[in-house]
Amino acid sequence: MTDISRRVTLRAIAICSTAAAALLAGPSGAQDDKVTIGYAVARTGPNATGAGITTIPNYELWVKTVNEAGGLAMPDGSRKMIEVVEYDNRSSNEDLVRAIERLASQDEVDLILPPWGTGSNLAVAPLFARFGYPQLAVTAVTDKAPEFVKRWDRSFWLLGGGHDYAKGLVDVLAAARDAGTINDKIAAVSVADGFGIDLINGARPAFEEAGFELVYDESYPLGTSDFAAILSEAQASGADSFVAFSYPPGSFGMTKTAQSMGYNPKVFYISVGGAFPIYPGIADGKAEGVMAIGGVDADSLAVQDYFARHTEIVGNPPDSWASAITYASLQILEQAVARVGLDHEALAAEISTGSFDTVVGEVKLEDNQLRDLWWVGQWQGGSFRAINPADRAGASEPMIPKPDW
Amino acid sequence: MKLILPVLALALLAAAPFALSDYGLGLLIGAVTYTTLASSWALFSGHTGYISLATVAFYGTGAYTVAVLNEALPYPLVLLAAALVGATMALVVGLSTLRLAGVYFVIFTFGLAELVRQLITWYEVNVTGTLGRYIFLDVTARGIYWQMLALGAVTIGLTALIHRSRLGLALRVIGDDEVVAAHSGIPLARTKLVAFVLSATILTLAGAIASPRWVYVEPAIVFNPTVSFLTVIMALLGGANRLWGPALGAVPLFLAFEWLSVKLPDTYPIFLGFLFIGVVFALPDGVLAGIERLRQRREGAG
Amino acid sequence: MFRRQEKTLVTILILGLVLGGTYALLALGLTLQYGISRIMNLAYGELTLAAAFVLVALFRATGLSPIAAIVMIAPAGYVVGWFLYAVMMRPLVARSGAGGRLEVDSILATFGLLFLIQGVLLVAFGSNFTSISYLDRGVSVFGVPVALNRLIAFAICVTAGGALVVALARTRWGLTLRAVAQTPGSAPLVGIDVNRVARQGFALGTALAATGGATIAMYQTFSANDGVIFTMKALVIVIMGGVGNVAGALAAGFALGLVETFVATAIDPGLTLAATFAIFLAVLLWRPQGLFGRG
Amino acid sequence: MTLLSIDNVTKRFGGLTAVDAVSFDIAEGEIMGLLGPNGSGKTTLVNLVSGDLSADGGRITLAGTTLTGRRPDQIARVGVARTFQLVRILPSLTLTENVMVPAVFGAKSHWGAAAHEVAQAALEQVGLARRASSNAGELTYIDQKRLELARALAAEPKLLLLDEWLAGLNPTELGEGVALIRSLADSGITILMVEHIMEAVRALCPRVAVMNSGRLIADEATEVALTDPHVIAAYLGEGEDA
Repeated sequence: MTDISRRVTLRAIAICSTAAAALLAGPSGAQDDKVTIGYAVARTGPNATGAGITTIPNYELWVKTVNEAGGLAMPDGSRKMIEVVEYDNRSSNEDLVRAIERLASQDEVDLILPPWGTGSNLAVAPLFARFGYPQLAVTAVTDKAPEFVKRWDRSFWLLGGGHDYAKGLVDVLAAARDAGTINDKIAAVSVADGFGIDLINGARPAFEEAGFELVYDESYPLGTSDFAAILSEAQASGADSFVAFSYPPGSFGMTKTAQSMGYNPKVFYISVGGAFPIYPGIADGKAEGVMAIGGVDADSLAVQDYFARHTEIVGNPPDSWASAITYASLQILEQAVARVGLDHEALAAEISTGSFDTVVGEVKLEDNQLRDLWWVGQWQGGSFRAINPADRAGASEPMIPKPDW
Repeated sequence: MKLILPVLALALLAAAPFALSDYGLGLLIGAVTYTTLASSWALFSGHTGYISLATVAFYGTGAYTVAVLNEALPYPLVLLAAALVGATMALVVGLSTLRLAGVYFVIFTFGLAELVRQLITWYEVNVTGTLGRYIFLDVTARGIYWQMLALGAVTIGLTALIHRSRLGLALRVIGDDEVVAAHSGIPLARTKLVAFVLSATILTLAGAIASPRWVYVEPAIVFNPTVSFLTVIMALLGGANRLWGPALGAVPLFLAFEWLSVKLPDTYPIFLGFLFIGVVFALPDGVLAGIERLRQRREGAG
Repeated sequence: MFRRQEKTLVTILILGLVLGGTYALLALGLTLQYGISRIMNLAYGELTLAAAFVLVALFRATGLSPIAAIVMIAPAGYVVGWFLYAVMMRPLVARSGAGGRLEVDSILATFGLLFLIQGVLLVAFGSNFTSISYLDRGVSVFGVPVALNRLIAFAICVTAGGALVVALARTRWGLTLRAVAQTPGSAPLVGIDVNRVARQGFALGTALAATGGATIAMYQTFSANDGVIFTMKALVIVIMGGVGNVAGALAAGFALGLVETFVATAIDPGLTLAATFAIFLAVLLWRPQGLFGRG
Repeated sequence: MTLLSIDNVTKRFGGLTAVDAVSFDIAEGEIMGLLGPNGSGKTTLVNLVSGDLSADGGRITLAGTTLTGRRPDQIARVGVARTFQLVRILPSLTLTENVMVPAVFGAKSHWGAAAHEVAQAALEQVGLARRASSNAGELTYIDQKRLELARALAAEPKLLLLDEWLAGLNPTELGEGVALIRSLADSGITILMVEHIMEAVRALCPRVAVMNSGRLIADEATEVALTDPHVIAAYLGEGEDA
């Protein structure tokens, strides 16, 4: 290296380290009259869509609601206003991990809310555990929740596992088949990522056990935008039921393609996205009878009230699967804080053992998991209603066959 | 004398975690990771001018190797396996592609990253039947940092050695004119291949070292094309054909990213876009060359 | 697999061609930009998306028919491309000289542009999935049901692409463009203003990107994060067709549509993208000048 | 003793036969001109010798070593150096580095001080030693040509291929150039030079080979060749083809 370039290098290093020092001196710590709550969500990148529909609006809605009521109630009856520290994780786990470290060690926030997505929640779980924060993971569908609870005892998994949803769907279809409404052939497609694979792996044995024949069973890569070929194969397969373990772009694309090619299976099931408020618009107003993952008790007053407030404050209705659970998770947190305060250990213990009154009803976690969930829902009369578990209070009757598009 | 400063800096950096918060450490890990990526990228591309967008193909493969093997093998062997996988992959890719030049090479490497991702996805879905994999290793953030720091130091040291070696000269000649290089007795294919494999092995190792921080790994997470783009931008920003150029591009840019995403979470891509365009226009040969030019001009005027 | 062989073959052909039409249209613009203006435009997909969003916004706000909107969006794309070239690309071209410099610079600058446009789209339209319902009903083509909006998109592609091929082959203007594309160095010797032609090429490419984006908005769901997918597909096709080769891009676009449909139908939908890239890489290695290039 | 032997060499581009069954030998220490109108295949033949192109038929040997089928870098290490019709320098390297390259990667594989010495000597030979540490990109055209020659010399070649190295020089420079080449020939290097400037050919080459449309039409003493009716016809015909 020449002499000049060495001096240049040194100076540049000096400038950089000054900049780094300035950057490290972040905002000052929490004050006593406030509760700081941090989250690192995907504002940009591939996860932004999911976070923007299910996670971020609920965080904002909840903070606004709590602050309008005078703040977060404490065990002593006082109220503290919530101050939010928010970062964009750019849909990258590396950035997400750093942001959580920042929230915990730099900003020293009182509580941290989890990010959107299974992979994201797993990536931050060790950090939540290390810093001691309770993690109320909602948007993470995983069959390994019991294992994770053992590994990270302050983690809570509120959305069930792939097998649960797959079994729920098989229940619905088996009942219809037994009633003679549909034949015993099923055409299934799944998106090739952790979620789709989990669901199809859960569904295959369940279908077989219930006496169904999977006449079409293929996976497609994330990012597929053209479904004409797949649906045309499914249509030709002779199955009465079309099942897609899919993500929003795929769920929407398949709906539109099925409509335009006049593919009218008696059961049309899609996964993530089917319960989104924009779905009826995507389906050109013909969503009636479409089944999808999740669901809400549409007749419950609490749910209706939640939908109305969400619509009023966020500007659009919530999705009918994970949104209400997300909001419920925040209510769990709120009520636990009101009972035991901000001490993380006590808080985790309370969340684990207490019972809470939320928009989805009375909630009590089993083994740190929410098991009282809706597995299958269906668009009926303009709202997305839960149809399975059929024996749970609030379940609607499935409508099979689905009316033609 | 020349060695004292870098060694001192390295010692200081190695001791830094004891004085820093977890977030400070996280920042250091990010900065060191990107310094390593940009430096090892520049090891091949800096002098030859072959812009490779396959960074994430190797980086992700490293992470995936760890995800597959972390329960089967002891950690050092996992790293070794990752290095071997990376080197083998680079050898195969290099043998078949290094005769492509210019934009064809750029696009090929871009496509390669996608192909690797699709093939791994397909394999996992159809053969193993699981897609997401877990990395439960007892590696702390500090452990990751020290490993990455060591890898970064090795990369820069190796680059310094190469700059002074026949290989370095050969790479520079290839970057200027391959025809002249060949007619001067430089075996083009072998030279490029050696540098490419070296660079790719380091990239793969970097991915392997970084992966325990993610815990959960799936192709969509580890083969994120942004990593490839960022690496290129950082190396070029600092000056890809200089020893400290990639580091000097990676550190400020990484911090700028972090700062922007904190201060302007909604609009930061817009500012970032302006930043890139600004860099291309204002510092065409990288920061180091830009500062030198400025200095020369001032000395010329004074 | 072979019990419905004949029907399957027809299905693959029809669906593949319709899909390929969109691909071809997208690739045309990129091949013009790279072939004539020497700009490797990584922000191409974002420009495409911007047009798609504009179409949706127009459709929702005013109920304007998408076909009428395309007639407005295409020239708007031309103007945007013209300015982009004049303001951003021209200085890079001017300082690059003959070396490989411009390739690197254009990749970097358009990468910045990618972020910029994506950021603007995110701020303006959010990150939600967007789509409109327009002529969503099916039409039977040789017994294969195809969405009407896709057929229209196909028709637009064939018309725009065909007109461009004819114009390039038959007109003086086309001859000039081709001359610059093939030998940028010697074009000035025969009195061609390379800068002007390059600007036209870039603007025309942007207009095609806009048209492509607008047609995509007619039938596909998209979000502000999808740009890179479009760029990638277009790149693959451009390379397969031979850089700067308009007819090649059209042919490769259709070929890719057919291949994807064939793999998805007859082999495994999971391998569709892998097949795309494998073919693309094979073409690069075997015939870097493109399947339809000379030499 | 024969150094370079070109035996029945053929190169086709698509339907065009650029070099058509050409054969001739060059003796060690000889300086030979290669003439012919534009497009007659001279540069293609040089490219075949240096390995830039591979022959479709025939055999080229250097002192008994077969060159056909080898890569340019292998041929360079056997002892063939060349200049290019359109001058090619390494613009981002210094003059010394430019010239060092073949010394380092050529037959002798010099490194360190030895490589510097060879480079310095070559630069002195062409008169560029004063500017050894400046960047090659800053040189004027004639100096670039000098640099290219110095680079070829630093390879310490057995055979030097000059492809219109004298083209584009003014009369003074041409005189210097001719003297420079003569001094090289005197030092024992065998030279094959493609050249259009007859004055230089007359001054330097006792013997020339003449090509037209890919074929060898003459291989004889320079004075004889330049009055050969075939050769004259080939050159006159050029006006119609071009």
